[in-house]
Amino acid sequence: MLQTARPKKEKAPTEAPVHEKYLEAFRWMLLARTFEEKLASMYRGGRITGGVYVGKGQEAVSVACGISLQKGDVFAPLIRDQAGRSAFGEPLVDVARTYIGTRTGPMRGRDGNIHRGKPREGQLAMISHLGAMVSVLVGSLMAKRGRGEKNFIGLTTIGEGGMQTGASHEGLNIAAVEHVPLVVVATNNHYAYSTPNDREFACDNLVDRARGYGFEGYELDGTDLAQCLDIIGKAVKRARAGRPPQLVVASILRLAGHGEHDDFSYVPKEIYGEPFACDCLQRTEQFIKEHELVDPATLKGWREDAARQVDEAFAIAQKEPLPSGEEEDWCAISTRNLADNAEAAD
Amino acid sequence: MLQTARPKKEKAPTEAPVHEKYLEAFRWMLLARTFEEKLASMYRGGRITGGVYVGKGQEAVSVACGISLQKGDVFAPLIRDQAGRSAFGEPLVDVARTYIGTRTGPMRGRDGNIHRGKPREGQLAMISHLGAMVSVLVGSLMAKRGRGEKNFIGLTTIGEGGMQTGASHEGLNIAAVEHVPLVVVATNNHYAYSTPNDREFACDNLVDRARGYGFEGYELDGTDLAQCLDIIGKAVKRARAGRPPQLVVASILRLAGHGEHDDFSYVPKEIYGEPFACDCLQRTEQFIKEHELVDPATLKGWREDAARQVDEAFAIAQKEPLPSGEEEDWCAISTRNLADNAEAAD
Amino acid sequence: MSVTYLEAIREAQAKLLRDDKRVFIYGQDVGGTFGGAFKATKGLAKEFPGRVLNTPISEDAMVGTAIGAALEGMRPIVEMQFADFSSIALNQILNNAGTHYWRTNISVPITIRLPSGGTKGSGPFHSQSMESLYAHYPGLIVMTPATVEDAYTMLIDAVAIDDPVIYCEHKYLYYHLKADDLPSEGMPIGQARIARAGRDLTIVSYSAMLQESLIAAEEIAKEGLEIEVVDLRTVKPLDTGTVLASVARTGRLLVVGESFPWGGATAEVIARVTTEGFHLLDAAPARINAKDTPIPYHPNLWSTHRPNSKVIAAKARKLLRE
Amino acid sequence: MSVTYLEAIREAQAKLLRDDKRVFIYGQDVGGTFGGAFKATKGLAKEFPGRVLNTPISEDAMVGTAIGAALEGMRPIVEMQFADFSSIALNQILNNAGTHYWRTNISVPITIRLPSGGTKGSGPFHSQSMESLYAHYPGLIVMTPATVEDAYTMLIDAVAIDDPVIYCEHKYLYYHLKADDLPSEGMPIGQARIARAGRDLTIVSYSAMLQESLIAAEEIAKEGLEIEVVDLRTVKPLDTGTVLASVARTGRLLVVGESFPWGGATAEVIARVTTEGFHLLDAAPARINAKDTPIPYHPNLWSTHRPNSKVIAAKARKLLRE
Ligand SMILES: Cc1ncc(C[n+]2csc(CCOP(=O)(O)OP(=O)(O)O)c2C)c(N)n1
Ligand SMILES: Cc1ncc(C[n+]2csc(CCOP(=O)(O)OP(=O)(O)O)c2C)c(N)n1
Ligand SMILES: [Mg+2]
Ligand SMILES: [Mg+2]
Repeated sequence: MLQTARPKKEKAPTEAPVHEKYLEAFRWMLLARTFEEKLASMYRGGRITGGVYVGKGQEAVSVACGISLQKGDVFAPLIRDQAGRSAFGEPLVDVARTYIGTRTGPMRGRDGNIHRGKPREGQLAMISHLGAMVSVLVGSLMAKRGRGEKNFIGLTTIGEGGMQTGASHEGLNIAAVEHVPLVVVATNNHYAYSTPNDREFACDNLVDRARGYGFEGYELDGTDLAQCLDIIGKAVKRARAGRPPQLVVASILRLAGHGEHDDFSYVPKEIYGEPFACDCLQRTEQFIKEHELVDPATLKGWREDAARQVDEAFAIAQKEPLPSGEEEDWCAISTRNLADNAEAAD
Repeated sequence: MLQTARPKKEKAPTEAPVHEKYLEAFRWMLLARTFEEKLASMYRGGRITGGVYVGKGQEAVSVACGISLQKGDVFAPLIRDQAGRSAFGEPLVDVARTYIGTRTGPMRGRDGNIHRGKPREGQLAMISHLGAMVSVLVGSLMAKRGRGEKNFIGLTTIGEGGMQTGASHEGLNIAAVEHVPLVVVATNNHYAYSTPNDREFACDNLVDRARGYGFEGYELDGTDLAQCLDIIGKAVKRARAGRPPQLVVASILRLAGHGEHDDFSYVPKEIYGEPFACDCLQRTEQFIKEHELVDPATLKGWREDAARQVDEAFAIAQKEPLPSGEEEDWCAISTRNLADNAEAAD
Repeated sequence: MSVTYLEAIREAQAKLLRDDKRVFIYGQDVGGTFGGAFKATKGLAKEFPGRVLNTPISEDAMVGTAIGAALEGMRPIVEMQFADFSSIALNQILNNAGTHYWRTNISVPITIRLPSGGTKGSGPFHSQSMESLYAHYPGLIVMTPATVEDAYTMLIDAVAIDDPVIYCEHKYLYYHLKADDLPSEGMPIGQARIARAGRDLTIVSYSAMLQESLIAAEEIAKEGLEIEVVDLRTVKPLDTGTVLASVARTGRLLVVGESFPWGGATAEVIARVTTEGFHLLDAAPARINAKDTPIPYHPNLWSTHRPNSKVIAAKARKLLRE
Repeated sequence: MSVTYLEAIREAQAKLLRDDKRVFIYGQDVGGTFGGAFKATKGLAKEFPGRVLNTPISEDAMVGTAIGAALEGMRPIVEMQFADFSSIALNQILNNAGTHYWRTNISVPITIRLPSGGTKGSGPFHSQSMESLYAHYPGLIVMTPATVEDAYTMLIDAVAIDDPVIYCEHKYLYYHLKADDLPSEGMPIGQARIARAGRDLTIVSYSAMLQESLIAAEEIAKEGLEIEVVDLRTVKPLDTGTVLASVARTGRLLVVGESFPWGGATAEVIARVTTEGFHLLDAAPARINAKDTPIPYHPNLWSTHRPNSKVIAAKARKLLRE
């Protein structure tokens, strides 16, 4: 199963000065991790219906996405993007609302967990079918360009598994044809659910796909926050400057189950010795400590602050009303007078 | 519109000794061209129902596909593959039968024109949806390998337009994952129907896709029969030898309309000056003449023979019975006792 | 002057592009000097530069792109080259466009044009009628215009509607159907039309089968029986009220569609009439569909596969005797 | 000993792999030590090396590959991770597998397993019932087993059949439904089953809704009225004969399905009964479907969206009074 692990590379020493957003990014990562730990524990306690999907190990990549964006940009996140969603401005309480399914959340109990967004605020709401959001994002960018908006970009994330869908192919290709300011951040976390890389694709390196689409392609070590911020940040800048679409391929290991129902016992022990298996959050924290970027008390404060924010989010959401079948508006279209009524007989 | 034409390359002088199958290939090309000219004239005379799709300009690439295959191989041809289909063993009369729609043809009037095949003889019957046949071929190859067959390969053709479909992506990727002995011959004839390359894809060179799938990739000048035979022949050999799937990208110009209904007036005059616009059949004939590979009388004889074969094919097909709605067996499944009957009331 | 069904579709798009800068057309071969496989966008790329765009052969991405543009305020019209190829975009249509409003409260105003239905020699993959697939899933409006006038006004309406519209235009009607000129206004969307008044039997139909039904009705009129023909216009929403009112007048119901027999529009109409208006019926309802096989290439087969005025008249006569 | 609906599916596959070397299983996460998102293939990869294969996330190619293998004599079983994702493979299923026999005279013996239907908290994209899409198109057999025994024997039958089979297994029944043991033989495919005899009303249903219908029937039995419940087993072919015979006994018809309301299985059953057995009915037929919106995530909404025994009983009571 390990045959597709990349040949071990020496970890490139981070020589560059610390990225200006390094600490801010760390705090978002911490927040996401704290939130998702709470979520997972609620799931185990039977307090969340449906699935819980966390981004453990993927926070550095994800936060670098969210933090590199600005107002006016469009973000199409996927399964493991809590850190990036938060950094791009999604209130934590909306996540809690969506998992609990309150009427007050952006999905109003109609959809749940990771299937959420606020398209009017540049946060597209993913559907499950992997790859489908790439072309949607392309269309948003075309429209913004068409009405003369300037300086915006779009960023979407995808897993190495999702890259094998036809939809992602069509989306990437059409992005290049339309030359939209797009960044695609693909994270190879070495598994699609239980399926290891060798049953997902057979190329040496997914970044080689970039060239075949007319994208510019870059690789990065997704356990290294500095690299994530640097390389994703630069890709965003290049897209903003009008260069062709950008593909960034990050390598990490998914450090949790596919969802919280999954014990990921199919992941062989040895893989945890690989460099890509390192926990980005721990690595970042260690770097902060080693380089004394902040003092221990501040770090402790951040941790407490994250915990407080998480508790608050759930406390608010839990008090809010749940949807009710009787009061629900069962109409799938906005043009209400055109609603079809197949069972008017009642 | 010409912006995607490749930078002009010096035509590589054909130094190598003439390929052993060069003349045989030429005869198939001639046969295909002759057949399709007849077909087109019948179409213009209103004697063919539906569409007529010819491979004018694409015969060298196509014949090299068909001629490189052997019994036991599987061929999944597409729109412009008359030359290759014939070379692989499709009787011309079956083509005539299919275009006329006789009850005797492989499709028995149920399907027509290019949508034909005899899967039991290794000739898959394409559906229209471009890209769909790639994975079908992969499955056939897996099954053959699974039951211990040896020394077979599969070859499928596709246009540069068809390569942008999600189905072709999924098919190419799964081929590499399953490591089947597959050759994919993609012909960039610079148009998908009326759409020029610049609205189809944005990469520099479609052969760059090979690497992203873990294929081996090669390019060729599709107007040069020698190169076609050489490069496609070698790709077939490599696949047969167990190497990864092979992608060959040929460059030509489609020298007819998309179908015979299409006057292709959208093709700008200037493009005919490009090297890839050269007529492969003329070029081959000229080469034969220049190098005196056969004498003029033989050439003339071949031409007459081709005309005779074509006339015969149509003469036979035209005498054969057409299907009839009343006698037709309107059952879409082979398990007849499980046929559904929604309108039994009659 | 006379205008065909196809010209009406072109004119509607020209008007839409002229009147509404949010509109653009996205599809294979719609642009350039070509103007689409059926010329439904002929000349529009030149008249409206940058707003009639050729796409790669990527139906999924074409619809995805349209959805994204619609979310940003545009009104895209996607042309499928043939309805049959929309199978590739089905996921985007059903699961993305169709669910978006209900999930997020933000509607997706896209129009997807499906050149639909059988024509001579077109075979299994260039002849399909897919309205029943799209109507089955929630969140979509499915239009099936049967006249030149409706082809025109309904396409304009489709683009104005804030929700995703599947606009099934019938290729057989493209040239066969002509009108004197184009109306400035049509009937409201969601209302069926009494295409022919009668008292002895109601035929409910839509798209090309409406025309066959009308021919059958005229035929039978010679025999002294008057068939009322209802044109559904949209199969979703389906105007049960108009259908029931007609059946109340005639007591007899025949439903005719060109798509496959299992489920679909004809079954739906019968289910509605029998569940909601059972006592209006004096005889068993009946339906006619295409056959339950792929659509054949050869005209000898196709003419049997596809319902036509003769078959409709025969079935109507039978029903009228019951 | 007791065996669940899910175990029956696993056991059927184990038996198939054991008895027939042409069989292999192809799908996302079906292999390795994992054995599928629902564990329907648990342990099989180990027991049958090289015959239970994980695939990339490529539903179109999964089905395409299966078609190709079937043409070369194999009997592939494709597992979709959820029925909802089969939308990506719909083109291969309808246009390639579904047309192949009719076009070429060579059948395509593939079985596609669709984990279908709603469960708590699964939301719009992990809850769909897609039988009506597949049954609408020609060339496919669509199975909808409602019992543990049928889950077992019908899957074995599916693989034996020379034509493409869409096998809709209901996720709600996976653990909820248990049997004492597995039968060595089942009813023939294509025949509906009288799941409960009665005389006052016929309920026609299938899959998870059969179980809800049976509960409703028991409920109403307490009130002294006996409902006959018909389990369709396959929605295509649809056993009109058994349904008509039941309606002939009861004079009343209620059809219950979990898919969306427009078109689909319930409309088809009503259309058949009313066109072919109009005079058997003493009252208007009725149907119950899910609502015409995406399937909601929150249980409060889902329990209203999905038909259940209470709603069925209420409708049945109403029908019985008519
Ligand atoms: C088209 C499609 N098929 C199947 C699934 C079911 N599914 C959900 S997540 C997942 C694995 C995704 O793997 P990857 O893209 O690598 O992302 P990761 O979970 O590793 O972050 C699968 C198979 C899906 N969502 N969409
Ligand atoms: C999925 C799909 N969409 C649309 C079509 C309609 N169509 C048939 S051929 C064609 C152009 C094909 O171009 P290319 O693949 O380059 O092949 P060429 O005709 O140039 O040989 C199109 C768009 C189709 N067959 N399949
Ligand atoms: Mg992954
Ligand atoms: Mg081409």
